[in-house]
Amino acid sequence: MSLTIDKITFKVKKGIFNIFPQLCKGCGLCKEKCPHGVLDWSDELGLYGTPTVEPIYSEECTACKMCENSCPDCAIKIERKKKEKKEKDK
Amino acid sequence: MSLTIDKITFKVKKGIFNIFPQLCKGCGLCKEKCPHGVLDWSDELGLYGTPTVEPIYSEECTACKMCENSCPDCAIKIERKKKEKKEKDK
Amino acid sequence: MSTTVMPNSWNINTKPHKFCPGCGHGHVLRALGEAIDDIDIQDRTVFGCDIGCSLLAWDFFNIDSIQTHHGRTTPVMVGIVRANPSLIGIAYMGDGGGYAIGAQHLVNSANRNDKILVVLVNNTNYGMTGGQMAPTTLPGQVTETTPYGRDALETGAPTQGPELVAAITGENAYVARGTVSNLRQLKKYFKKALENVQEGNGFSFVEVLATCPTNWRTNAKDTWKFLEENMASYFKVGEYKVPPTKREG
Amino acid sequence: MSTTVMPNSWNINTKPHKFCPGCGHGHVLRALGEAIDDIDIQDRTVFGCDIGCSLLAWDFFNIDSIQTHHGRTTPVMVGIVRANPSLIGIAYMGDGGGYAIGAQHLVNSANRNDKILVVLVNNTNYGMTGGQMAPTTLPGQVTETTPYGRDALETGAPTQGPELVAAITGENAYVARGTVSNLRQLKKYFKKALENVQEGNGFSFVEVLATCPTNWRTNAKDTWKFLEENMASYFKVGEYKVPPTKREG
Amino acid sequence: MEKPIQEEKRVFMTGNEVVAWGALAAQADIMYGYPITPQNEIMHYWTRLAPKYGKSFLQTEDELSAGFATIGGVLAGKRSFSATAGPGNTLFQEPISMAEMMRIPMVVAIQQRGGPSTATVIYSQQEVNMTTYGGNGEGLRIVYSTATHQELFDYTIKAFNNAWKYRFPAFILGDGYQAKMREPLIMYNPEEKGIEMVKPDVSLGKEGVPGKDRDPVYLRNAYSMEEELFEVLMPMIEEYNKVSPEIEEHFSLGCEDADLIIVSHGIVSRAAMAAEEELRKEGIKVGLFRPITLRPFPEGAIREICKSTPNILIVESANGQLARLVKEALFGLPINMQAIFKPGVGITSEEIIKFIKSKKTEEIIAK
Amino acid sequence: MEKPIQEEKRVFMTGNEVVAWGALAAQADIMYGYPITPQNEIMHYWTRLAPKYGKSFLQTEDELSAGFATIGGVLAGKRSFSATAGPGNTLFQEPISMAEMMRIPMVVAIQQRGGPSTATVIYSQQEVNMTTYGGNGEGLRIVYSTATHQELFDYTIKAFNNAWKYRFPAFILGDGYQAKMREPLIMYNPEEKGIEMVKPDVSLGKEGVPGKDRDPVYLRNAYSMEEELFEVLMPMIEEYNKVSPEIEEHFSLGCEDADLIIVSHGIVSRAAMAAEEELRKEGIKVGLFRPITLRPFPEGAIREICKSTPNILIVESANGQLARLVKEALFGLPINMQAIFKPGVGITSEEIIKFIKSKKTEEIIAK
Amino acid sequence: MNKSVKIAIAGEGGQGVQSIADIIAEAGNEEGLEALYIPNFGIEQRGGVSVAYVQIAEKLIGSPKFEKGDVVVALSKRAVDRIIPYVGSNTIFVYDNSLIYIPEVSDEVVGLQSYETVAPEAQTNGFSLKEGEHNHYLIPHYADKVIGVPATDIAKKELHPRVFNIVILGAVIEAAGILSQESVKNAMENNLGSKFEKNPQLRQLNIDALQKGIQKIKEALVRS
Amino acid sequence: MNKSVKIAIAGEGGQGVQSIADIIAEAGNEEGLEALYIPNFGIEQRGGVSVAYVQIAEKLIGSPKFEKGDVVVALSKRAVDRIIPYVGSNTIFVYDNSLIYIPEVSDEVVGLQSYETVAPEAQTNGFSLKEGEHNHYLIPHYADKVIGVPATDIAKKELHPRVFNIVILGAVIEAAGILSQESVKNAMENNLGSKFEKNPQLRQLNIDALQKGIQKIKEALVRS
Ligand SMILES: Cc1ncc(C[n+]2csc(CCOP(=O)(O)OP(=O)(O)O)c2C)c(N)n1
Ligand SMILES: Cc1ncc(C[n+]2csc(CCOP(=O)(O)OP(=O)(O)O)c2C)c(N)n1
Ligand code: SF4
Ligand code: SF4
Ligand code: SF4
Ligand code: SF4
Ligand code: SF4
Ligand code: SF4
Ligand SMILES: [Mg+2]
Ligand SMILES: [Mg+2]
Repeated sequence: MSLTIDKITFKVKKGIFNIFPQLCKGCGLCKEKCPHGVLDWSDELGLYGTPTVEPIYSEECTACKMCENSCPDCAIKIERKKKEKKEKDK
Repeated sequence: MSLTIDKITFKVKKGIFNIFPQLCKGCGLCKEKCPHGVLDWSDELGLYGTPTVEPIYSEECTACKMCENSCPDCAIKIERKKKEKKEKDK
Repeated sequence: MSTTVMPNSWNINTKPHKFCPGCGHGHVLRALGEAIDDIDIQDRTVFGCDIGCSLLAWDFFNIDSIQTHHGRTTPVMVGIVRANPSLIGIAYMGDGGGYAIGAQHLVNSANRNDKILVVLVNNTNYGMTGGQMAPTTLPGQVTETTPYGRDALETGAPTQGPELVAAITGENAYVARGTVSNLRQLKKYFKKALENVQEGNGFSFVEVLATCPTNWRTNAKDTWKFLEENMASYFKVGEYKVPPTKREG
Repeated sequence: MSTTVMPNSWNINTKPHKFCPGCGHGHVLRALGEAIDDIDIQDRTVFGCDIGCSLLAWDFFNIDSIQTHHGRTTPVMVGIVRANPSLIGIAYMGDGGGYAIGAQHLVNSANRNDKILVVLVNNTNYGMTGGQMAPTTLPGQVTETTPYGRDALETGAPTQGPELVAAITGENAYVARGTVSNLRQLKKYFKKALENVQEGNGFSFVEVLATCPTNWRTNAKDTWKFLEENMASYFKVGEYKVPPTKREG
Repeated sequence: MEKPIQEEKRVFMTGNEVVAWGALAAQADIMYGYPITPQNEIMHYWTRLAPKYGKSFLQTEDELSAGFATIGGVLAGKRSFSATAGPGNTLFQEPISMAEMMRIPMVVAIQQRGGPSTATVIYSQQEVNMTTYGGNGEGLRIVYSTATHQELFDYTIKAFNNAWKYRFPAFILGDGYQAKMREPLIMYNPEEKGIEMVKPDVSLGKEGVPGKDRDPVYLRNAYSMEEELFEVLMPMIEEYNKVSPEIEEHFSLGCEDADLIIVSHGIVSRAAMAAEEELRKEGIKVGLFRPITLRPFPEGAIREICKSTPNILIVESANGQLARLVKEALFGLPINMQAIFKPGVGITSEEIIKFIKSKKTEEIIAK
Repeated sequence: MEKPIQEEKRVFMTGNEVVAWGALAAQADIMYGYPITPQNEIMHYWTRLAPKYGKSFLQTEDELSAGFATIGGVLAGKRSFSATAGPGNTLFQEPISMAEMMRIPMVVAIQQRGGPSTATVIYSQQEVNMTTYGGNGEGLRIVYSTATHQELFDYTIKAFNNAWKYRFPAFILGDGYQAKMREPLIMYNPEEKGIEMVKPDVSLGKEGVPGKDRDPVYLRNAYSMEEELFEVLMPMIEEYNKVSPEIEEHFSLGCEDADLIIVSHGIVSRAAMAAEEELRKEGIKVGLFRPITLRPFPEGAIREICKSTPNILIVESANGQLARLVKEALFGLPINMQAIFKPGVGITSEEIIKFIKSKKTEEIIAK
Repeated sequence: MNKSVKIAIAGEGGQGVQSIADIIAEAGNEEGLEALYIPNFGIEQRGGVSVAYVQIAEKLIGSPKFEKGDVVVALSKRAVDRIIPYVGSNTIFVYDNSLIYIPEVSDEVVGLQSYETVAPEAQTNGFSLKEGEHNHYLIPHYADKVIGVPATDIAKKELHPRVFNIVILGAVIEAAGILSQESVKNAMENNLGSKFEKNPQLRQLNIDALQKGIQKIKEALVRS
Repeated sequence: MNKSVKIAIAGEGGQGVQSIADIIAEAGNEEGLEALYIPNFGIEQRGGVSVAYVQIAEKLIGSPKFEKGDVVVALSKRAVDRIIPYVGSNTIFVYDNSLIYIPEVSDEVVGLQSYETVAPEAQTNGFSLKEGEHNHYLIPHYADKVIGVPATDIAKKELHPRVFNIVILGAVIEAAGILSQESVKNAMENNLGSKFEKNPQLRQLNIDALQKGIQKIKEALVRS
């Protein structure tokens, strides 16, 4: 319960993109699902020594959570910017 | 193949009613199915020593074969009168 | 020699058959025998019967026959026709054998579109073992294991077999439900089903509503009544799937 | 402590889980975990997993769990809830476990309207044993036992599970097919299904279309493609039976 | 709710009825079953009695389901049982192998019928191999072979108690004769007889929120490495071996001064007993050894007896299934063994007597 | 169509591949199977090879179906086989019991994995009880326990031949190690080696119209009376006993002057052989007895050997399943038995050597 | 000497064979003796020869079936064939010499006997044999005593066809000679009590039938 | 003395462990020796430590697994933990001292290894242990020789990352010392031939990798 899971945090346009390398198995499903091609392989290695992902085109990220929802390992967590959320999400 | 199966033959209105006592198990299904109440138990005994059936109201028999078709043991055989068959069957 | 109305494909030397007085199995096998006669496939047909009262038909026909295990007639017949596709396999079973212990075989054989005919005798109980509940037992029906009547809330509603099979078979399958109270219709179903197999077309399945006076504890009158009223109100007779080649009109 | 998006009902001590990279089981269990969280039944739920890759979930949840035999999770869960009806039993299995070796249990449990939830992960193959044909394998799909592609004429068309189950369950059953490519919808199905069990209403069945990149031999792109194009064209996502109490609008 | 059995009473009933009552007396909660002759009436009686005493019943779709559902009942913390025979027993080996591995105290009454395959629905002792050592395991089971209706009752109660005490699956091994015949016995409430009923405990669905109030329970039977399995199995096997002497039971008669010992089990031992008495009357010194537990087998007891009398006659309604157990138990001893094997048919005392008398003394008694 | 194997050749492959080729060499016509580790690759190879040589394959919905469909294939007059393991083998006991009763020459390759229950997918020798005596019958079966890939090939061919010759179901009993390991062997066309292939015959669907040109064939396994069954069973049992000496096979090494005989079967006997050689080098007189047929068990051979050397060490990857067969075979002889039982794990020659050296001479050799 | 008796009864399904056996066994139990009754049962439900075995003794009874009976009863032609193996030189063989009784299809008197048996062969043989052969049956004259009881006739003419089997019961009880009439009547009451309540006349009818059967054997044993 | 060698190789799934073992065994077979290769396999498909056992000998080989290897190879941290039991005092222990190599997810070089194994515990332990504990590994210094081969680095820098495992192959061959280069090359050809045909460059790359591996061990064995 009180495990520490390292996370790597990226500021993206509409929020924060967190990746937990110890959970990431490098399957690439998230990368393929991102509607804006935000993600690519990272130098950071995951659980099996495979590359994890990172938001390289972070300014394109709409914090839509498609990546989060397509990760079978719960290795991604998107936090939407509070303020912007209140704005029109268009 | 060359077995002799005894049959008992009754002339009925529209044909011939044959019963094979060695096949009849006395279930009564035929008797219940006859639309004209033609059949009743006979003194003749069947396979298990149970009564077989006979067309007691033979003049009511239309040779409709309902009894034949409802016997699970093929113990009844109805022969329709040839001539009458050519006539209107009403 | 006096001739009876027995189909040619019946083996007269083993008659009278071993079913109880008034047993619907006799009717079913008669319609089946007549259908076999009509399309003249006695020499190509292999008959398998299940454990259940169907086993009493192990020496019934003038057809090579095998009595298998409870629920396993389908795979045995599938095995035979896969090894020798020129044979027409008939798997003959009860509602317990087909819908309970052998349901995985029925479902998967139907799904694979195996070229066999499955004939399933629905008598709403386990006849051979003395009248326990079957998947087809009617709500409220008293059996040896539902002594206070089948409680559908506890044990479910009667299995609708042809409906189930039709839901998963492909378009070349033939699926029907007949009844021993209409032997002409039943024979017609069997003929279509057998032709469908003979033509290498598809899986064929015929459920037949049948009587079991012994375990129903019914006299002749109530036997017909249970079949034609109680059962018929649950189980709808008719064709559930007809392959394009067999459709009429 | 950094918090992830894992559902509360997941046991974080056993994560990362044991499924392959990109395996759909992870998605399914996430949606299921969220549904369990939402309706707050962690303490009443008992989770049973089959043999098949589902067994890798034997220590997945913060829920009492048992890993059973191949195809036998349904009867184990039925046994549990019959003995203690206050529990909510979830039987978690693959397409092989549910539609092949355990089909008799699925059919009869559905028919009996047992108060359990059956979750069946359809990945069109036998994952754990290295990718053989499953009842759900698509026509033409290459597997270890259909090395030249599945020939539907020989081995049939893919089993349509929810269609089959819906054909035999009573009106209180809940039957749906979801996909891991729509997790929100899947979660909604699970919630309805679990509520249906919780309310003692009826049998609930959810098939989920899921990925198996290992045996499909696909990269990420083709994995999604196979799921969303090939599979989706055969298996229609949606609700197949919704009990009156759960109908919307 | 009324107690099923209030006070001791003499009754006259069929064996199947006795098993149903025995299960009630043992406070069984739920039966899962699939019909098969000759055990059907256990279910028939149970379904009639169950509602009266707040008990449950489920008729499953096959024996696999009956077995696995019985396991489910046990996991939920209820005394759960089933009954089967013949091909049904064959199928039961799958769930039983899981119960063996996971230490699940399921109880199954087996009324042996003819084998192999469907054979007959009547009678045999041909399910000994399978009930003691069936499935892909090591036979960590408790098997009581009963001979009288009294024992059917007594050992049904004991099967529940020892299953839950030792956590090995337990079997009452009867047969079609015992199932269908009627004879008198005394029924009683075990607790009034001072028999302490072992309380079942809940495996799955315990109190509290798992992961919060307590650890979740994880049960499994699959292991990833050989060594893991070995480490799970060996303590189980050792424990089985350790408790075996506590579980083993046998009955013997006139073995002290016997020249020949008849070894038989179950209902056949009644014929053997009658034969023993008859032959004794004629001055022929015969003894009887009857294992009650076929698994664990009363090895110590039979070895002891056969050390002084190394001449045995095995009598069984099977082709040497008991004989195999006996040979194993008596391994290494110089024993002279004769046998009457009648697979699938009953054996009378007359036959046994005839057999013994037909042999030359040297053939049978090679001291 | 091309013959699968034209001329003798040395190959290097996994055991599962060997079984598939062995079946081809034996002119098997059709395989029915259900996936289970560690036998899967038998199916994988067969499905790749089958279409090339006009052979068939059917993947069934479970092992019950695989077994009964295999029976169907045999009835249609084709050499039919299947392959299974562990829990699959448990389920196979139902169809096998029918094959036993009806004299159906089905052939099944078994690659043993850990037990009981799901256990491991890897390896064991824990399916001996079940393969020799499983189900509700009397074990009228032929079981070949192989030790090398060469034997996997040879005995796959022999299993088909002897199944059809004697009409008892026949088994190739391998294990997960044999299944998955690669080693060399010589493949050949048996007919070119002078091995006469026993022709299968058609049971159902013979020529002619039944009832007209010939009698219909009626096959059954259910009998109405005990006596009927007995009359069917006894001749079968007698026949089995009669042909057993023809079927029995074993291998022995250095038993003539041995002080101690290691008894083991299957792949474990390779470790035993290595140990034997090693110990001999050190002057310790050890022999090896290895039953190749576990059923019928080479009783005569082992009794003969153990009469002069009554000290044996049983080594097996199970908890005494081989030991039970050996005890039965050696019944009545004064034998001193030691054992290494390692259920579900492999055994190395080092372990055997260590064990033997660790014992005092008196413990092991009590002449 | 120990009191003990072995009885085998065979008849057509529906003749009430199992019921007779059951009542005898229960009467034995009533008297505090060991009693064991076992029906023959087989694959089929109906249509076969039904056999029942009863033993009564002072000590625990050995095997439920036995080689030769002390009293062996046959109630139909086919039953004679079936039961002959149980007749030895010490056996009292009783048969219904008003053979064949015609049973009713639905045997209300003793309830459905759901484990009747028949060998399929036995059942079909008659038919596939040539004319004439069918009807042969052998009375085992090597028995100690062979007694014909015209139970069917008695029941039909003097009482009611339904109580035919109770006439036989009386005969068996007397031939066995170890049970008191009292306990037999009690057992009958247990067994048929609910029917007696519905139709009180039936009680007396049954008691009369029992007496007739007893009487017939008494006469026969005196004569011989 | 008999020529014989026992080799155990462990690495991450995807590192081509099974492929190396397979080639070695095949080379042994090529030379007419007895050769036995067995992979470790378990419940899971992916994500675990993969272990391969190879034995080559002149006579029929005993058990497929053994207690201590002559050559034991570990290609990742977890692999070291897993393989340590096979290291004895006569063992040559080879490890990749450019640990950890990053395997590609889809290992095209040697095909999918569908029977990789892992103990679920082994896999999850790392994570549920406290920080730091995870990364420990012990090189078994009690071995006869301990040789680090920077196969990953060599492959990456001098050749191509994909032939990393062939560098290891070369090292093992040399450490084992009973196989000729020729038969190893033939076995490689059998095993990878179809890939070489598609990409002829790959052949030379692999041969070079083999040489590098052989070389590294030669050097080490001379040094020590
Ligand atoms: C494996 C197995 N389980 C149970 C039985 C017992 N059994 C024989 S017939 C039967 C039920 C038969 O019912 P059904 O299939 O409906 O056929 P029916 O007799 O009603 O025609 C059962 C359960 C068996 N022979 N084998
Ligand atoms: C009785 C039995 N037969 C076969 C197996 C082998 N087996 C294990 S998993 C499996 C198939 C799994 O496929 P599926 O159910 O579709 O689950 P998946 O792995 O694809 O999620 C099989 C056949 C077994 N364990 N037990
Ligand atoms: S949140 Fe949406 S846009 Fe941002 S990386 Fe994820 S999928 Fe792409
Ligand atoms: S989907 Fe998850 S596991 Fe896969 S690459 Fe993305 S973050 Fe990693
Ligand atoms: S033929 Fe028709 S009318 Fe005549 S007796 Fe039969 S059913 Fe009745
Ligand atoms: S239906 Fe047939 S068997 Fe039944 S009474 Fe009529 S003729 Fe006889
Ligand atoms: S019990 Fe029922 S199904 Fe069976 S033979 Fe008798 S009437 Fe027919
Ligand atoms: S094999 Fe397929 S289903 Fe199994 S864990 Fe891997 S990806 Fe998932
Ligand atoms: Mg039925
Ligand atoms: Mg799957």
